[in-house]
This record gives sequence, C-alpha cells and structure tokens, in this order.
Amino acid sequence: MRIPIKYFGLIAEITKCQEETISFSGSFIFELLETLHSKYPELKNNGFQVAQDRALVTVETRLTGEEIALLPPFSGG
Amino acid sequence: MRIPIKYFGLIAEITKCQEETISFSGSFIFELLETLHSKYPELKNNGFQVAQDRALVTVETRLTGEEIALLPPFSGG
Amino acid sequence: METRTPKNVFKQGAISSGFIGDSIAKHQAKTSIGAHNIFLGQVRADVIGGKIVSAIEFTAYEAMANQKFDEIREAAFQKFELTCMHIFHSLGTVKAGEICLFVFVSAPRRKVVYKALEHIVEEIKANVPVFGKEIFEDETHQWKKN
Amino acid sequence: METRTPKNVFKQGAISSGFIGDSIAKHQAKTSIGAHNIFLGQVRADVIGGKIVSAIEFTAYEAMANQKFDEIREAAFQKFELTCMHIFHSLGTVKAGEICLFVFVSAPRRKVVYKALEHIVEEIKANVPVFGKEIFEDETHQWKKN
Repeated sequence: MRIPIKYFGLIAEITKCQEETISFSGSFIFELLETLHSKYPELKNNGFQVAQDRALVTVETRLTGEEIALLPPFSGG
Repeated sequence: MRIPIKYFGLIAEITKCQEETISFSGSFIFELLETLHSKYPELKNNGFQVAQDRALVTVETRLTGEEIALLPPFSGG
Repeated sequence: METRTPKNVFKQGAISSGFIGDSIAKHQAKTSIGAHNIFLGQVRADVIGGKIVSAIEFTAYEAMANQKFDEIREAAFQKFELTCMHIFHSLGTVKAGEICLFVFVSAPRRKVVYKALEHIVEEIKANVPVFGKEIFEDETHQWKKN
Repeated sequence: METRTPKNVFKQGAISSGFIGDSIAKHQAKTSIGAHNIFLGQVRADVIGGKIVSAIEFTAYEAMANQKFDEIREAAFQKFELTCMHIFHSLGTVKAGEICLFVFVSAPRRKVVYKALEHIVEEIKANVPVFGKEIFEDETHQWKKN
C-alpha cells in the first residue's frame, strides 16, 4: 500500500518535509508509526496525534490508504 | 426644606416635568413620597426607586436636602 | 465621599462600527494583551402588539449613571486581571439595527475575559439608571423593560 | 460522509480592525439581533528566556481545520439560539499586537451570546489543527503551546 503522509509544525521540522508518500505493507496505524519512528528517530521525543482522512484516529485503527497526518499539539488563536 | 427633585422616563411623563424644587416640612423619604403621590396620583400605579444624592435609598432614609431622583425600572443597553 | 470625577460614558446617538474598529486598532500598541472580548447591544425592531419598534430614545440620570459605570469599572478591575476596559452607551435616538452599548475588555489571557465581560454587562443592565423609550413606526411609544 | 464543502475560515496574515468594523456594520440590516459578542485573539509580545516574541507564524492542516470549524459552527447553531456566527483565523505571519482570531456571534437576546462565544473559542483552541510558531526578535523560534 502507498500511503500519503502529511507533517505539520514541529513534526515537519523533524521530518524536514511537509508531505511524502510511503510504500508500506502493514495494516494498522501503529505499524505505520513503527516505520516512521525508524525513519525519524527524533519523533519518539515528541507528542503528536494521528489523523486519517482528516479525522483523528487511534493507533489500533486500520489503514484505509487515505491521507495520514501527524499533528503536534494544536495552538491556534 | 427646599428639595430639588428629578424625574426620569415614564415618571417624567406622569409629572410632565423633568425637575422641580419642592418646599416641604417632613424629614423622611416616605413623607416626601406622600406629598408627591398627592400631587401626582398616577405615580401610585408605577414602580420606581428613589435616589438621594445619586445613591439609591429606602423610604425610611432621612432627607438631607440633597437632590432626590425618582427612577423607573432601568432599561439601558 | 467620591471625589474623583468619573469619565463620561455617554455618546450622543448610535455608536458607529468605525468607532468600534478604531477602538480595536488602538490596542495594537498594547502587546501584553492576548485576548479581547467585546459586547455590543443593538436596537431590535421588535414587533409589539402589531407595531414595529423603529428606534429607542435613551435618557439617563447622567451624574448617577457615570458614577455607577465608574464603580462597575473599578470593581471589575479588582475582581478580574484585566489590561483595559472601555464602556460606551448611547443617549438620544438610536435606530433599529444600530448599536447603543459597547463594552470592551482586554487581558493577557483569554479565560478571564469571558467572565469579566458578562459580569460588566449584567451590572450595567441591573444598576445603571438609563431609560429606553421604544418608538414605534407610527410615532407612539412604550418604555423598554430589560 | 460529509459532502458539503466547508467555508474557508483562513485569511492570509493579520485580521485588520477595518475588517472587523465592516463585519459589524454588515449586521445593521439584521434587525432581529439584540446582542453581539466578539472574541479577538491578539499576538502577545511574550518574553521567553529573555527573548521577545515578535510574531507568530501560523500553519494549519487546512482541509481538516476547515471541516472542524464547520462542525463547531453547526454544533453551536444546534446548541444555542444564534442569528449568525462568523469565524476567521490567520495563516502566515501575524506580528505582536495584531489580531489572529476573530469569532463573532449574534442573537436576539444577550444571555445566549456569552456562553456560545466561550464555547466556540474553547472548541477552536482544543480541536482545530492550527500550529503557531513563535518567532523571536533574533529570528530563532519555538512552537506555541495553548
């Protein structure tokens, strides 16, 4: 499965890119996160939430192939 | 004692004036009100508060000779 | 005895949107402010007994009202951690759709401004001797009740 | 599935006082409104570790954010009896003293607007994916926390 991923704020600083597409054989968010943690070890030290298709999901959520986003703490307003 | 009296809103409509000075021999607000009720019988049907020297007072308050005001319900804003 | 002279809160006629915009702009120099909260009272074209309110004509016991506004302002500064506070109220005729009350509070952080603004507006409504005469389109009137 | 396209809440750069004044003016035609309540978020020149914040640079997950703003708006209309509601948020650089969030609610009567405004602002702060980067005068930065 090819999964489009977006990064924001501090997370985009760590990944040094705002979006990328990752080829990946797992089925769950937590598997994807393992792959991303290997690729970007510094991610481990920073809290973030995960969205799939623009809605927050838990790590046990099944991947649908739709857009994933890694969202650091919100700080609007 | 000569007492300056101000009327506002609906009360000024009843008295047909916005202020007047009344010569008066009593000592308390309730005595002044009796006089005003005789002069303006229609006052009896309308609620109002009384201020002396720009502060609300009760009918048992002693007159000081300072300005009295008859204030119908507040409706600012 | 109160010796300082309270500020005059009253403005003749409606409070314009330009005046409100300018008041907001003036706060850009105050860079410790993080949150503003503004209340605006607008004259409603209420239908009462089949007649439409076209305007409210405001009168006030001005000396007492300005003193009350001053007390409300001072008490609010004591009670809430505010950077600044402004209150303006119309006198005279304000047409339906126009603004007759403008209360503006500012603080470093937002949590305080909600409570402060509500408190100030409710105090004004309850304790300031201002009287609104609702003028109908046929020029009859009735006295507004809050 | 959400099929309607949500409104775009974002504006590039600061929200000007003139824009806010114009928004207020536009409501004069809505004569069933009796009360407006406005929240403005302003960028603070905070001092952090001896350095002064000169601006905040906002980014957002725009597609999700606009959907969230839309959900917040629809839920607030369900929960509170409001005549209208407007939300604008800045993207890009907003300097200290400038406005980055403008929330505007209006209703026939005042009691509802206080609660509605606070509710909407708190929902935005908690649930909308917007990210503020605090830029110091020496051009270093840190990520804002709400």
